[in-house]
This record gives sequence, C-alpha cells and structure tokens, in this order.
Amino acid sequence: MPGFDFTNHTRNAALHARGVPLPKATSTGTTIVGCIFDGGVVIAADTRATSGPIVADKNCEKLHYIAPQIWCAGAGTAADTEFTTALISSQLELHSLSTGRKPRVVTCMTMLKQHLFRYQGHIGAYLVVAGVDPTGVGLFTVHAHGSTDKLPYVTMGSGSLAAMSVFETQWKSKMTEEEAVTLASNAIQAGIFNDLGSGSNVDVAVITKDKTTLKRGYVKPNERSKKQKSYVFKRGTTAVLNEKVITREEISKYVTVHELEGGETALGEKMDLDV
Amino acid sequence: MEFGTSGMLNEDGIHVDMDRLKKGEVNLGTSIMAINFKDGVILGADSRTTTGAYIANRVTDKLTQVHDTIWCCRSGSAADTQAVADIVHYQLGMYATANNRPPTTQTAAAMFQELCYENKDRLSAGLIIAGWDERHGGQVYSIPLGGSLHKQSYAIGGSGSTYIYGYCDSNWREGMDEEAAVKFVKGALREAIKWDGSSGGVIRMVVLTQKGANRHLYLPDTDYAVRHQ
Amino acid sequence: MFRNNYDNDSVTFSPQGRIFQVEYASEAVKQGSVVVGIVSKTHAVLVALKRNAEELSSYQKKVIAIDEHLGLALAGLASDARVLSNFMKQQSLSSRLTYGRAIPVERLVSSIGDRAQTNTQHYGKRPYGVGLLVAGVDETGPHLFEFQPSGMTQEMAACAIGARSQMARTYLERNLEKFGACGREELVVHGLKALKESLAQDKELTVENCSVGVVGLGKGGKGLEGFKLFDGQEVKQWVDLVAEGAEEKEGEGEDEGMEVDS
Amino acid sequence: MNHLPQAWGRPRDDIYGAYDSSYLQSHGPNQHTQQPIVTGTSVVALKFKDGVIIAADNLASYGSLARFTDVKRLRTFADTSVVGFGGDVSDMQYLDRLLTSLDTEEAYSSSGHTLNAHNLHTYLSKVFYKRRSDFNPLWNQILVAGLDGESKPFLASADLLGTTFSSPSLATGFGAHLAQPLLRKVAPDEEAAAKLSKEQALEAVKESMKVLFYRDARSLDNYSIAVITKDGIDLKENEKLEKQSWAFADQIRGYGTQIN
Amino acid sequence: MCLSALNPNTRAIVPGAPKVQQTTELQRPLQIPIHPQLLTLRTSQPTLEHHGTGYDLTNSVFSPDGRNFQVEYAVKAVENGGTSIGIRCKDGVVLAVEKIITSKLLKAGANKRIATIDRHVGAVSSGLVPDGRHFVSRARDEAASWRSTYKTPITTKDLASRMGGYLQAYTLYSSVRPFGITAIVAGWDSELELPVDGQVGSGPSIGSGGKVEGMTFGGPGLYMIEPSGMYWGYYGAATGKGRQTAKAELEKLDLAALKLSLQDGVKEAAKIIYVAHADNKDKEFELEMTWISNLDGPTKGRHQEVPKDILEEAENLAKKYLEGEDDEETKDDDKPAEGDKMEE
Repeated sequence: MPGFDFTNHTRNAALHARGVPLPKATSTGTTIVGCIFDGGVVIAADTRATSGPIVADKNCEKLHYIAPQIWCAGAGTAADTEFTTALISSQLELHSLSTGRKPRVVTCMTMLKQHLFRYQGHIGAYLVVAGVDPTGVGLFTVHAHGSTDKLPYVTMGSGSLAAMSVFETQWKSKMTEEEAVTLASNAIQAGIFNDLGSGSNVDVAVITKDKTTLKRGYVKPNERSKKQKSYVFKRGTTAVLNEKVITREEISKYVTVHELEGGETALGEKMDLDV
Repeated sequence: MEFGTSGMLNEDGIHVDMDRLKKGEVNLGTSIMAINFKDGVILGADSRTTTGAYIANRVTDKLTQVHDTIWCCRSGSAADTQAVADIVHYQLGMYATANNRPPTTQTAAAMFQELCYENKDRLSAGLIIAGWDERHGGQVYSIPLGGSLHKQSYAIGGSGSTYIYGYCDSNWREGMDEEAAVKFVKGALREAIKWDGSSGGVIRMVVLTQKGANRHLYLPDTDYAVRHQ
Repeated sequence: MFRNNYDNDSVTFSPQGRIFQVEYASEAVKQGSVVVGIVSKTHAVLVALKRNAEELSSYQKKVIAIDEHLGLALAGLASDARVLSNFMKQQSLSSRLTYGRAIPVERLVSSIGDRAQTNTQHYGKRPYGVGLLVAGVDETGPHLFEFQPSGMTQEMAACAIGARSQMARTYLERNLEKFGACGREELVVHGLKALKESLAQDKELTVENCSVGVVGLGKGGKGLEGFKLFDGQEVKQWVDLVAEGAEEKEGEGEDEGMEVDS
Repeated sequence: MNHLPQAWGRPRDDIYGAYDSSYLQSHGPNQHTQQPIVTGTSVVALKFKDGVIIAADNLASYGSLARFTDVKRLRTFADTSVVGFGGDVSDMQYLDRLLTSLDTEEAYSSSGHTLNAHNLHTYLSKVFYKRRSDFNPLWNQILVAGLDGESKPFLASADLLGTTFSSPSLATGFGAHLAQPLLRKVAPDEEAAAKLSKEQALEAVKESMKVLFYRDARSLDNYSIAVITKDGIDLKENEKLEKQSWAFADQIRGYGTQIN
Repeated sequence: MCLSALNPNTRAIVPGAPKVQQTTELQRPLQIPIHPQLLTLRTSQPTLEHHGTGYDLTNSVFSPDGRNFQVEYAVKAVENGGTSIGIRCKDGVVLAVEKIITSKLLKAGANKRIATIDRHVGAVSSGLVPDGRHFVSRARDEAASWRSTYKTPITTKDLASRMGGYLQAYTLYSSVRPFGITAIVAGWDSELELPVDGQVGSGPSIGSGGKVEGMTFGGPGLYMIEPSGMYWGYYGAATGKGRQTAKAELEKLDLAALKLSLQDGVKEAAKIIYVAHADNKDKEFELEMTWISNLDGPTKGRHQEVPKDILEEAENLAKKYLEGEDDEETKDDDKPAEGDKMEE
C-alpha cells in the first residue's frame, strides 16, 4: 500500500503529553531561490543539512532532478522533498512517454500541488519548481499545503527572507544568463551568511531551451582552510614516570597463546578493516 | 486538525474563531470584492499573501478564472482556495462540453457552494463568485466560511473587508457605469489596504461583460492612479 | 407441433410485442382461490375463499393485515405475497416513523408495482406469481387497488381475482352502482355473494373457508375503523346471511332479468 | 541495512519486528469539528384562535459582524406550513433544499396528500436526530408552524440535538429568554391561545421582535413575519419595526449624580 | 461527477436506425436531428426468413442486416397501447392520453397515466403501463439528481437527453429487455431568472447589469423518446395505437407557426384523442389531460391536471366535432353508417 502511516499519531501524542520528547524529522534550514532570465531560468540552493543544532551534512544536494529540463529546489523536511520530487519525476516521465511529448513545468507543478494538498501539509515539502518546456520558461513555488505561486524570482526556506532582500534590491527583468546566475548565487550566499540554518556551498542549475547545466559547488565560500598551526604533539611531550616489560612467558600463566599459521590474519582484524 | 475549537453557540451569542488556518499555512489575509454594474460585474483584489507577518508574495493574483466569463475572488487558505477553484474550473469545463452550452454564474456558484459546504470542516475558504452570462447578465455571489450561498449586489470579503463596510455602504449606488464602478472598487480596496496589515500590494481588477474579461492593474507607487494593464 | 421460443424468459418480446413469461405469471394468479374486494364511500372490504390441502389440513391464509389502515388479499403464490407484504409492512412503518403519518394507499401499492416491474425486465428474475387486492383508508378516504404480476396496479371500485373469478366479477359489475352507498355490513354481504358466484358446483361458503377483512372510516365519517381480519366463527354472522335459501327474494328477479344479455 | 527500495523509510524488520499493516483496514473515528459560522438569531412564534404567527429578523451575523442583512429565515412548505430557522445559515440552506425535494416528491401524486405541519415537524426532528447521532449535527434551532391533521394550530420546535418541544408559544435563541416571558403572559396555555384573536397575537409577536431588537446584539430591525391559517399563509418578508421607544434617552444625564 | 455516461453528445446513434430521413411538418428545427415519419423499416414485421433464425430471440443481438429485432418488437408493444399525444403551444404544453377502459370495475377518474416528473415537467407513455411507471420513476431520479448537482431545475431537453440515454442502455445487454413504451415528455422551462436552490439574498434591486437585450430564454419543451433510446423534439407528438390519425390531425394545426394558445391547445388535444379513438370505437375510454403553462398562465409554470370544467368543455367540443364528421359521412353515404350501427 502506498502512502503514509499515521497509526502511531495518537500514541505519540499521548507519549508527548507525558513528557516524552518526540524525535524530530530532519528539517533542513535552507535557502533556495529561483530566477528567470532572458532565455531560461536558474535555481540555486545552499548545501547545509541540519539536525537540530548539528550540521548533519556539509555538502548535501538540494537541487532535484525532475526531468531533463525541469528541476526542483527543495526546502523543509529532507526526506519529503527527496521522495516527493522522485515520485513526481517518475510519474512525469511515464506521462511524457505515454503522450510522446516533452514534460511541461505546469504539469509538474500541478502534480506536486495536488499530491501535497492531499496530504494537508503533513508532507513537509516546500519547493521551487523551474524549467523550460515547449511553452516557454516556468518558475513556481509550491508550499507544503498545496498552494502555488507564479513569480519571476522566488525564494524559500529559512533563509528566504535574506535571499529575498537581495532579489528585491537587485533583480531586474531581461537579465542575461550570467547576471541571473550571479544574482541567484548572491541570494543564496545571503542565506548562507545570515541564516544559521543555511551554510556551506552554492549549488546552481541553469536551464535554457537547449540544455541544463548543474553547477555543483558553484561557489564554495566556506572551504576549510589549512590550519595555520600544527596541533600534533612532539614525541616526549609526556613524561615517562616508570616502565615495566611483560614477556610472553609471563602472559602464558594467565591465558593460552596459539601461534598463527603463516600469512593468516586474525578474524577480528578483518572486521576492523572498515573502521 | 489544528483548527481552533473555540467556536461555540452560547446563550450570549456566538463566538467565532476567525483564524482557521492550519499551522504554517499560507494565508490570503486579503481584501477582495466584486460588484454589479451597468454592463456586468467587476472583481477586485489586493495582491498580498502572508505566512505569519512575512509577505510570501506581494503580487499575488487572487482573481481566478473558472470559465470564460465566470471568475472568483479567493480568501482564506491559498492551498484550499486554489484546490477548490481548480476543481470547479474542471467541472465547468466538463459542463460546457457535456451540455453544449456555457455554464451560468449560478451553476458555478452552486458547485463552489457544494464543495465548501460538504467539506466545511476541512476547508478555510471565503469565496466571492462573480460572472457574466447571456441569460442573467452579471451576478455576484458570496460564499463565506461555513459554505452558505448569498446573492448580493456587491460583496466584500477577506480580513481587509471589515475596514470598508462603512465606505462601501455609503458609496454604493446601483447601476453605476464602468468608470464609476472601477472608481468604487479602487476606492474601497485602497481603504482596505491602508488599514489592514494583511492586505497590500497592487490592486487587480477584472471587468466581466458581454465583451468578455478585461483586466485592470493599479500600482501603489503611482498611487493606484494609472492603469497598467 | 410448433412452440414459439419467445416464452423462455421475461426479457424477450414476441414479434407482437408481448412478454409471455409475464402472461404465464398471470395464469398463476388464476390458480389461486378467489378473492373479492369492494369499496364504498366509507369502507373497503376484502373477502376470500380459503382452500385446504386435504380434509384434515388447515386452511390457507388469504388475507393479511399490513398496517392499522390497510390490508390485502392474495391469489396465487402465497410465498410471493409474503415477500411483498413484508415489504409493504416495512414501508408503512417507515412512513409512520419518519412523518408520523399513515402511508397513502396509492403510494404503497405503487411501490410494489415498481418492484414487480423490475422482475419483468431483467434476466434471471421471474415475475411475481401472485395477484393482490389491497384495501385501505387514508386522508382521501377508502381505496381498493388491484396488483398484478406485470407490475400493473389499478384502483378499482370492486374487483375479484383468482380461480373462476370471472363469475364474481360479473356479479360485481351487475351491482356496481349499489356499492358506493353501502355500509360495512352490506358491503361484506355483497362480497360474499360475489364470492359465492365463483364457487365450484359442489362447494359452499362455510365459516372454515371464508376470510373477511374490513377497514373504513370511523363513526360519522371521522377517524378510522382499523383494518380487522375476521376468520372462523367471526364470519358466521355474514356467512349465514348468504347461505342457501337465506337470501332475500327482492331484487333477485330483476338481476336475473338483467343477466340475459351479458 | 536492506537496500531494496520498498524498505526505504520503513522501520527495520530485524529491530522493530515485521511491518504491521493492520492499520490499513481499520479506520479511526471520523471527526467533524464544526461550529456555526454565519448565523441567524431568534425565531418567535405564537398560536392563536385560527392559526399561528411566526417571525424572525432578516440578519445573518458573522461573529459580531452584521454580515448579511437580507436573509429570509422563514420558509413556507406546501402552502400549509412555515419553518423558521435560527443558527447556521449554510445548514438552513441545506434544509431548505431538502424540503424543496420533499415537496417535489409529495407533489408527484395529484391525489391531495400533503404533509401537514405535524408531519413536517416529525420529519425534521428525525433529520436532526440522525445527524447528531452521526456526530455531524445540523447547527440549527427551528420552529415549525402550521396546522395539524385536524386543521388545528400546530407549533413545535426542533434543534441540533434532535430535541423537540411543543407549546402555545415558542422562541429560539435569545428569544427564549426575552420573548417567551411576554408570549407566555398572552398565552399561558392552549386554552388561552385558542381564545387569542389574530390582532392580539400579532401585537404580542411584534412587541417581542421589538424587545429582541433592543436587547439582542445580533438582531436587526428588519424582519419577516408569517400568519398561517386555514386560508393559507400570509408571509411578509420586509417588515420594519414600528413605534420604537428611544426618546427617553433625553432624560439620561451621566450615570449617577450628574445633572448636566 | 459522472456526466459522461449519459452524455447526450457522446451517445452513439442507435443501431438499426434508418439512414434516410425525411422531414415532416411536426419536426422542430432544433439542435437535435430531425424526425422521420414512423418508419416502415422499424415497425414492419420481420420477414419470414428471420423467424426462427434466432436473431430475434435476444436483445442486443444484430441480425445479418443490422437490425435489433427485440427493439422492433418493443415498438409493437407501443403500437398496441392507448394513444398519447402532446402539443407544444406558444404559452404552454398539453399532454393527453386515451385511457382504454379495460374493465367496468375500474374506479372512474382514478389511475392517472400522466405523471409529474419535476414541478415543471410531465410525462405520458403508450405501451406497457408498468414500463411507463419505471420510466417515470427514473425520470424523477434524473430530475432530482440534476437538481442536487446544479441546484436548478432540469430543462425538458436535458431530461429527454438523459432518459434517451437510459432507454438506450436497455438495448445494449442481453440481460435486459428494451422498454415497451414510447414516452412523451413535456415541460416549461422558466422564462424568468431562477434563484439557485437554497440561496439567500437577491442581488441588485434594479436587476442584474449587462443583460443582453432582446434575448429570450426558457419556454415550452416537448420530446418523444422511443424504445431504442432515440428522442426528438416536437411541435406535436403522438404515439400509441391511434398515432397515425393523431399525427394527421396534428399536422393540420400548423404548430410550427407557434400561434396556437394553450387554451385552444387543450381543445385540440381533446379533439385529436377523440378522433384517434374513432378507429377503435368498440372500447370505451377516458380522456386524461395535463398542462404546463408559462408563469403568467393558469398553472404558473407547474405541471398540473387540466381542471375539470375546462376538460369537460374540451370533451364536449370534441364530441360535437365528431358528430359533425359523422353527419358529413352520413350525408355522403348512408348505408355504411347503418352497417356500423348494426355491428355495435
């Protein structure tokens, strides 16, 4: 059976009422943006995944493939954005195959909103949908409850306010591809530097009539630089207070020691290889 | 369901919980209206969409077409009203092909009303339906939260409407010409935008007459004086 | 011998537009013992001739009370009648529960008519093999309805169905004018007389083989005299009245004279 | 770790036990968390010698907002009965359509069977009770006025819980508190009601509507009133309250000792 | 929402229908196709070759020449039924039926054959009476379902379309038989603006703005639905035993000019039933008539029985007319008339 399992909802609510803390789904504080330019559309995202106060992944991918010319940037619950986009991608491809036409951005957006509306916001996917199809360029936002907006520049996620302020001051119509990529990247960086939930690098996808270019790590403003100092302690830093040598013979008093055949390694060592 | 449950019918009247949004939902804290005039109807709306105090969209189009000359104004949850409008859009398209004639505004109103009434515990949608059809000319229907259906000469809705009941009541005249009617709608929406924090942005209008649908757009930076569309 | 093939089921029309299976079902009604119904301005009565399987067995049930304001008499397959009467009882009760109103007789009869029609239009079903006379009183006064296997229902002034019922009908037609003004006693007597016409030669009416059902307006045309079924000794009062030799002489001659050209 | 896609997002069988899909068959309770939204206030009615008078104002409120001022809350049925609705307007409209279809069905046969007010009240009370038993009540209080099977005046109430009452005078909502005392004074029992003239009854009902306008914050001075007798229904839907008393405000200065 | 199943536009033309169609006076030039005279092809007895070949034993089966015999046999059942007619007048519609008195014991004046479908629509049928009741019951359901979906009364045309679809479905399966009736559906679609059922409020006091000048809506509707599921719009419709005579009479009225008033229509309807019955004189009959007027007329847009006094007046006129005809015949030729009398 497809779908979600809400059987434990009541139980969890009861546990919560008794003071048991509920586990939190990985909600990625995120900055995602999209922006139309003359001849195409660009979307961008940061690469930080958080789990509470912990940075769970420093270089995750928030730009999701839907179709060759349609991509999605996702914010909200990581698993939900991942699986929702994968599901719609699959359905859209089947639809495309059965109609023998290229998939359209509005189709993708409509499928997403109807899917999300059905789950009344329980699927925490907040998406920016962008693409180019035979009808032209499309850019939409889709909220978890199923509402959509159509705009020339959009932002979402916890860093959306920071990113929006960049767009609201610097966006102009009929930009070139380069201008748009830079603007989107700047908007994401505003999120990275001003929003605690966003961080690491800038991923960018540029979609035009002819091709899609995914620029993974387009900007890496947070590269780990070489440490200016070595923190390795020199030999002898720790003083030796006394010394005692125990021979094999002495050990035999307490345990039985077998000699191994030549070339054979201990089982435990094999297992340890991965460590 | 995360709706408030404070609505009660008590001896001393009815307390209605007006905030029926689900957690984190996008809200069309809104000013919408539709009026009858000499040649048909005019729909009008602001363009602000909010999540909490943040304006998620400042150029929203809350005037939604469900058939050629039948439109609606949406207020309440963006997701709910979009879903309802999409369904009615589909049904009216089916009606037109199945019966070989365009639906009337009444048909649309009846369909909206049925959806809003039967799903009243799941939806937060306040809609105004306005349309022009050959048989009835222009008509305005209001469907407030519970899903009742009211025929009106003009209808106002959304959070901003509470500030303009007085304005509308004193300035309303029946059978206005288009110019006066546009002025009335614009005047009312300007007041609503001025006093309601959840309303703002541009003023959009759609004029529906025998000639079809005609859009108007007025921008705040030109003091809503110039028509841009 | 050529037998046509149009009579195997109820979903086949003959080239003449007839449905033989339905007509055959009507024959089943004629196998049943005769029942008579008459209605006046104030009353509706049902009288029925009961048969017993053999000397020592009990007699059939021919008259069924449905609700306080109506009952029916049947001719044909009794088990089909039971199905229909149970349905009618449900409908009557439902009307009383939902509206606090006795169901109008016509509406009830139509509902079984519609049910029966369905059986004549779908493969795998058979028409009901029973005819009914339904007598009842509602807001618009006393009524008598005839129900046939085809689903046909008709309001009658008087009616007889079942074996040899033509004789009874002839009696009813001859006396039709008189019924309207009859009181309940006269109406029952007319019913029994009609019944008697249909008896086989060696039979006569007895308290064992007669059932009478009466329903009518209350005293002075107000209120209701609920449907009551009379059996056994309860019908003696009327059976004696129509017994051989007890009949009034007057009018008999006229009737006899009338009969000539029929 | 099972890497097969169908196991994605599912608890691991080896740790949490086999996946329990029993929930797919069972359903939790259905919830109808509802409340009246657009509402009408009181309905008042009074029996008299030849029939019944029933009245309700023309307002539909939205919380404290007087949202719609042209809402007719009296509905005729089959030219013999009138139903007055208080409470939720959308449910009133639902019932209105229900009664329209009932009326259409009744008119199928031309033989003169009609549902009288008593039948109608029985029916509506069953509808209310059914809905509240489904935990999905119709949020109304109604009065049914008309004539019963014996052409005697009939008046009864039914509400969202399926509760029914009958009395020579009835009022719903605020009317129960403000109008009933007045009406009971005029018609304390059936005998008294049977002696009331139409004029006396009209006077009492109009007086009640006035008091309700004075003291019910969700009321309007525009109202509908119907008189039901053997001769039919006289329904007026746009009446204005007359002879109101406000001039004494002139005498009121301050709240205690103030003179000017 | 399931509109497609009974959608008039997607419904296939019934197999066995004639390809060549002629027009008669009675047809209405509407959106729907034009009606031919009742067709010899459809109503004729199957030729001998077809007897016993088995193609006529089962519904939904085509014979080698593309006919569905069971549907044709159903038409036979119609042709044996009492005559029903409908007349579309300028301000209303009349329905009339010749009710053959099958028994003296029937209660006079009871057993109505013309039924109310919705407040503004009536229907009558010729053929198997219980099938007619089935038709009526379904038509009521269709009207109610339309009302609950669109919250407005169904138009006569839409009802005819839906019922056409319903009857057609009964020609498709071997598990059912076609309806043994031809039904006439008559209605008055309101010429005024109707509210949405249940709405409150009334809009501008001066009426809606932007109404198109000079356009009229609503009006009388008259449709006849055959066992095959085909239906046509008519100015004057007739079916049942006396249909040929009735049609001849209807055609004399020049109904297409839409000049006949409802009051006169009632008289004509009574006359036509009496004339059509003249071929069937040995049986007694009762005349039943209903009408639907416009909103200003006597029924205010509702389907009602024609009041007793008007009905009687119309019957008297009809009888007088017939006597007049008889007189003329008598003048022409005395002897056959006498012969007729002898036979009675």
